[in-house]
Amino acid sequence: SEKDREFQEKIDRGVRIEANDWMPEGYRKTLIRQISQHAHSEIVGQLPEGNWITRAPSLQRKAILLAKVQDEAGHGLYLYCAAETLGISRDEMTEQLLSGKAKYSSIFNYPTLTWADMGAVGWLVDGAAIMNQVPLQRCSYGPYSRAMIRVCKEESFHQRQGFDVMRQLCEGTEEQKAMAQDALNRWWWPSLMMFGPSDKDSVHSEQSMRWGIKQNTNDELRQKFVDQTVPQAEWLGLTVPDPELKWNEETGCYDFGEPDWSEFFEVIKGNGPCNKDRLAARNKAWDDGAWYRDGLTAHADKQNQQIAAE
Amino acid sequence: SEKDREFQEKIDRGVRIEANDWMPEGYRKTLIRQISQHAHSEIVGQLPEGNWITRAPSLQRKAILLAKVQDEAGHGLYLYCAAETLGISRDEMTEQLLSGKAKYSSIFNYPTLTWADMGAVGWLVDGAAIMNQVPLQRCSYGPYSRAMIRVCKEESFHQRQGFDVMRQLCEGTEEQKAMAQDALNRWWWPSLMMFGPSDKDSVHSEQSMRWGIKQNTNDELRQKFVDQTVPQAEWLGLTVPDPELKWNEETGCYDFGEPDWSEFFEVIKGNGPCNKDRLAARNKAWDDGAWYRDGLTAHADKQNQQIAAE
Amino acid sequence: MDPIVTFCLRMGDTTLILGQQTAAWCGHAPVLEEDIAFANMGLDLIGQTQLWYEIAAEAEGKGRTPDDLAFFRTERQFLNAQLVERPNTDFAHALMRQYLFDAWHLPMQEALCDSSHEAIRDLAQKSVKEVRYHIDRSRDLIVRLGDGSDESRAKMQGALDALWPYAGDLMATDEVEETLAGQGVLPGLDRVRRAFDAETAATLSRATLTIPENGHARTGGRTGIHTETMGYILAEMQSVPRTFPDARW
Amino acid sequence: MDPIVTFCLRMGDTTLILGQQTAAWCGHAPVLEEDIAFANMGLDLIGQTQLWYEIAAEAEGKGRTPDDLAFFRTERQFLNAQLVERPNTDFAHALMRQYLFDAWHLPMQEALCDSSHEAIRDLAQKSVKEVRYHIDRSRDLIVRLGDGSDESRAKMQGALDALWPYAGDLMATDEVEETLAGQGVLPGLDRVRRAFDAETAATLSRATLTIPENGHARTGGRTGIHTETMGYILAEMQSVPRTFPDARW
Repeated sequence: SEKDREFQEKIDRGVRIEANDWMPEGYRKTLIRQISQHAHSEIVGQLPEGNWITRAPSLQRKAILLAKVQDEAGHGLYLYCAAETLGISRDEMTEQLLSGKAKYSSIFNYPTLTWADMGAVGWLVDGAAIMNQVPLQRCSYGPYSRAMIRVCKEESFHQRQGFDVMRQLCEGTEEQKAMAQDALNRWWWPSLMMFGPSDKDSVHSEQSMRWGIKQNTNDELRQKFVDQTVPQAEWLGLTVPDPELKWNEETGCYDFGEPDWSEFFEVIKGNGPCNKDRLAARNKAWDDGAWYRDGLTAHADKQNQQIAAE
Repeated sequence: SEKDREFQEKIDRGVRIEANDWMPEGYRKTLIRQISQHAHSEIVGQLPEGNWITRAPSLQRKAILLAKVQDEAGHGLYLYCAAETLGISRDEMTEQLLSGKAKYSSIFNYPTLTWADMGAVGWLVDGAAIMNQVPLQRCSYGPYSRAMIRVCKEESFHQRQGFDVMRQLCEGTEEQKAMAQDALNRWWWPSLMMFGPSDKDSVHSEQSMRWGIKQNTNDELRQKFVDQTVPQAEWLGLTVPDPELKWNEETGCYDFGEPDWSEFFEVIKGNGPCNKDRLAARNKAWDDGAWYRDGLTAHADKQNQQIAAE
Repeated sequence: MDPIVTFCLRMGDTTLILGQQTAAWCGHAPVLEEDIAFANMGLDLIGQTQLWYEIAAEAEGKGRTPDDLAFFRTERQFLNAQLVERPNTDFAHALMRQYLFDAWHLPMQEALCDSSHEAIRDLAQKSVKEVRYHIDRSRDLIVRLGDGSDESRAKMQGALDALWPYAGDLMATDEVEETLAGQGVLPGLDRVRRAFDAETAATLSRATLTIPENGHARTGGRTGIHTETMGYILAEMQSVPRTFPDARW
Repeated sequence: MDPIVTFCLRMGDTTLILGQQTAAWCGHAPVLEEDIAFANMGLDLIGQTQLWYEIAAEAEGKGRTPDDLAFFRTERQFLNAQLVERPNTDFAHALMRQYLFDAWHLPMQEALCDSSHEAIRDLAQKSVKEVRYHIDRSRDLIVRLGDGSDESRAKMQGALDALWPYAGDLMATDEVEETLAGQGVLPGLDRVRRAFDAETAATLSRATLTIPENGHARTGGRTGIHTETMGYILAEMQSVPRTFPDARW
């Protein structure tokens, strides 16, 4: 339609779309899906790292981890707000998460098994997330773009903290170094999968790129991540668990192996190591907290009635 | 009355009273109160020691402690059965415990704070319990007497195990020895209080002795406990935390200080360190288990209906 | 690592962690008889653990004691099946976890009664009676509570849904088991799985419970990959020896 | 022990254990805003702990670091008030525990702003703003949830009944506090108790909650006597450093 064409022209000229502007239903739906998934990922993402707050091995590390998990909750909050500008409520989104209808990043369905995972998650998972998120700062939808600018600033801080946990372990005892290597072994492939399947298998990519919601292909971002991370692993003295990994003089990039996509699709389907535990934890928090939310509502109602009566 | 006199003569001749024999209401009530309190003590007594099963520092100690707590539950079972012969049901007794109406031994309202408490509880608390219980093997009521014969055999085994935990600690590192001394310091006075207030302040003593339910005064038993325990403490190299403790050549017994009876009565009133936690734990177990008990009943009903229909 | 050591650790770690979880119910079970039964099962499991660790320690030959193995290894060194580390969410979970374990444990111990390894054979012959008693008890409860009230059925079905994916980890095998099977140390492994399938199909059907469709998806415990509950179990279990590493108890 | 060391450990242990308990709610609170608020309070409390431990370590002069104090002492050496170790039974308990703590913590920090001990005065002046923010938040929630629905009132009253007996342990004093009061290190201790009583009387009344009659019966934390929850908190908190005693993190 005419409106669609005008909309596309705006996008092409780099004009930001704002909440009250007209937009195609597909654009709105795509954004709601993507932003709410991203928000849910932040919420569920509290759990694997929250798992180590009470066991952080120094007061300083405990404080840093706590601040990080707090930031994640904060990101969830910005992102829910950004999604709400598109006409969906936080309660609706919460319901979709708790019922299992909405997705969140698959990476959070892996368990955090040792303290080194706090390093690996920060370094690799936040590293991959940033790779995905940096281009989203230029997303065509204004509220999302602005939320991402805040998010990215904090995420890159988190990634440096994660790397620092790894550095300390790698400079530590033999046991600590082994713990770091073990964490890299377990988190490497799931991190590569965070960019999604190869573009040829990706469902939404093409339209999203045309709409300025997506700026790079999954494979481009994955390559960039590998090229950035491998030298860091070398600096740490760790071995990336990929026998096919090799510097390619011609392309100026690393060649690397194919992740096990059957595992990826199993996790997406709900059969990852922690899918059930993650949803159970969020549902328990929500159900156990019903009295709290109802109590605050009851109090507010009383206050309103009193004001009305005066 | 004539019957009362005959009953008293039986007692005096040392004839055991059995469940179907005539007995005065006061005798029945006293026994129900005493046996059910004793049963409740075994049940609640699972908690302070149960608290260390998952943290026992060796496999052997873990097994011994687990066996001990299991024995306590078993004692609870015999004793509930003995009380049931007097015409009260286990459910009634359970209800009395859970509502706080029935008492149990005050000692179980003290917390177990270190592994050494597993030694001190076995050595002192079981030691005092045996002192109280050995005469009950000759109690005039047959079912109680027979239950106590079984109980006493196991308790003296527990006491030796507790002493062995202390011995190992006292032969161990400085920290272990300090842990043992600390446990003795905390458990000494509450153990002395287990014999109840001085006889002049004890409500039920006189009639119970006449009825052959009680054989010794509280003060006699307490003296016996002190005389037995002090040399054991010396053998261990530990100091009994009583500045007034002194060997008395004339009496051939130890003189010792007065326990803080105001603390005793506070604990009895429900203000001991763990009264609320103990009752809360038992109530939670009972409430959380309702579905289990109801489920078994429902299954039994189905089976009975099926049999009836055939 | 000598496959005998690995295998004995897989067995002993599994009985230890289940014993630990079982014992935590003492004083907190729905009826006094269950307090006693859970203590009793815990005792048997801890006893079996000591036997497995003795064989492991002996085969390893590094002078480690069973207590060293229990209290001074880290999570990634524990080789128990993930099933037994699943939390004591409620008593239905505890019963179902025990039943699924027993349904594997009995045919496993029966198979080991014919092991070519003397110490393992002795252990199995010694403990198989305990194990038979355990499954008789847990099978009976699964049936009565599954086919009980609506609430008890729902609870048992919920526990089955949660735990079934972990049951496969009990039967997971790799080159360790294959090597030992080849030596006759571990005879009749194929029969263990068939026995498990037959036992659970029959019992769960009598209990009017439905076996979930997603299968035995979760494995990894046998190579030291655990779930997030495991770290907390070890932190608690090992706390005293870790705090006083020079002490003897 | 130098009374300064004892006092700073009493303060730092109290903020550490509360911070630990508070932080455990991250990701598990009833609304996202509470996840954030509890993380934030936990952060402030951990930060204050570091400051208290620095003063304690310096006064002690044995070269121990704040991390040594947090991770390598045993339960009987921890001097926190018993209130803060009470369990995270539910969110009502967590809120009430926080409120009772805040109602003491604010007047305590205000008093310490006039301490004759420079480091303590600096600490108090630095953290009093955080503490004021905490009580504003927790007071508001106590009132809204106490005077909320029937269920929320019952939950808050239950939490108050359970926790009130432990509040006195915050204000328990012995010769340590008396010595420091005499030196002006700890000025206006009498005012702290009055402020606590006035704050709680006013707020709990607005919240339509009833203060239990049995008073502040439970004390002992300040001399290392704890409740049975404490051992589990420490086992978890100290597990990694205890497992790898030679490591730096």
